[in-house]
Amino acid sequence: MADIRVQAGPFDLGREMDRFEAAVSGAGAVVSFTGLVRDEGGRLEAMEIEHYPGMTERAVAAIAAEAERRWRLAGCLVVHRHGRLGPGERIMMVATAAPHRADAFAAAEFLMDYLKSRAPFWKKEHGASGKAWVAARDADEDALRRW
Amino acid sequence: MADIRVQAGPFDLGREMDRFEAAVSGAGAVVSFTGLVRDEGGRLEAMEIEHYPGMTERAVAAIAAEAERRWRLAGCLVVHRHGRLGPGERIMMVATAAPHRADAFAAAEFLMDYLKSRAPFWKKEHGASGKAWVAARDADEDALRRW
Amino acid sequence: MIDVLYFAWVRERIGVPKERVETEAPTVAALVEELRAREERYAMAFADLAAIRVAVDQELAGFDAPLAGAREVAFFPPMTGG
Amino acid sequence: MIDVLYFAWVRERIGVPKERVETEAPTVAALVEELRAREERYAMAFADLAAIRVAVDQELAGFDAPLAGAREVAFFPPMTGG
Repeated sequence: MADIRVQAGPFDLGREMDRFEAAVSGAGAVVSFTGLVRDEGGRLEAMEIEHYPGMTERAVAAIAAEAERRWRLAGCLVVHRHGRLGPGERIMMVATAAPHRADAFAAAEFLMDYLKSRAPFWKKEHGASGKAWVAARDADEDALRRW
Repeated sequence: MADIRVQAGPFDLGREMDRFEAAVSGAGAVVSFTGLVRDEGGRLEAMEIEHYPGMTERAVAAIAAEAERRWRLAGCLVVHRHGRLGPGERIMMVATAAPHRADAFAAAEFLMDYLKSRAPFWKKEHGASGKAWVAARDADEDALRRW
Repeated sequence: MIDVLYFAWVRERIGVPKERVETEAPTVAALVEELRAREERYAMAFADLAAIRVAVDQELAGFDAPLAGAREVAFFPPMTGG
Repeated sequence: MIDVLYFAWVRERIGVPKERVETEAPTVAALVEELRAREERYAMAFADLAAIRVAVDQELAGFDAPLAGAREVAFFPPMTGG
């Protein structure tokens, strides 16, 4: 069963990983992905993340359930923040655990590809020169085709 | 430049990730892999890891340099333990940071595939029914062919 | 009556995050036509439908999705999570 | 004179982790033949060369690798790191 949290506050990656690894004891392989706010060479002041409460949790749960159906996993964890974040802050994390590393890697990359383009989050950059919504990248949409 | 450590003592994954992420500020994507001692349903008492001091550091550095040549990375970190470990303990970790997640994922998986079969470590399992060296898996050797 | 939600720049153009709409529109596309006809801000927000995604009752859907029985429709740009 | 190192079950069969060997062997394969001829424990350790990997001066090498100038040769089973 996936552990999914959408929250405004920060999370402690080390504590999350310690808890996750303890919960999936028996799995030999754990993969994590952490997304960070880039500082864009100092031009970014803040990243604002909007989401769709209710749908977000449903969409992430559906994506995680699909990962658990496709690969042999011992567990997966998704934590995604919303609200206003500063440069260098962690936006989100996923972690996957599996008996074998290939499953853990594939599932983590699958989760990321789907979270990018199919979970209802939107990013707005606040910089010295103004504010702008981040545009979806064609590469992110293309990344879904391989699964 | 890769950060590489081979050590007998445990490492704190959270602290390693905090330090690594701080050192690669500017990268938006960080991937980690953690290898854990499986408990094999309670049958494993300890995992003993032997290595080849001197060659280990050289081999890991060469693998990391190759990853940094192949992908656009902001950094990579490898920590690998040796000696006697108990069930559930972390054997090793890699972390990769990159501007884009595809590079971070590919480099982390490449590092793991090469560390498995080309870095001079050997594992011996101590169980209730005796001790046995872990045999190399054909799947691990096959995994190198895709790179 | 249906709850209509807007997110990101769609919300900013329309000026509200959510409103209750009295409608008999059979599909999402028909609802969009009704909204467009209301005021300029809706016409602007829905000027390029290729740039807009839709969810009906919190599930992604197309503009041709039926609205019969739906409680909630949302309009937003392509998602940028992760 | 060359340092010869053994790891994992190769080390256990030979009984020492390291020894200095007086040899004029031109290749790793020739060194293996000399060792095999010494004592039963070497013959046992080197019974199946397909199960053994070699490093010359801490770089992976083949059994046909030359030993001229080499300071250190190591024999071990396939690696199982990670």
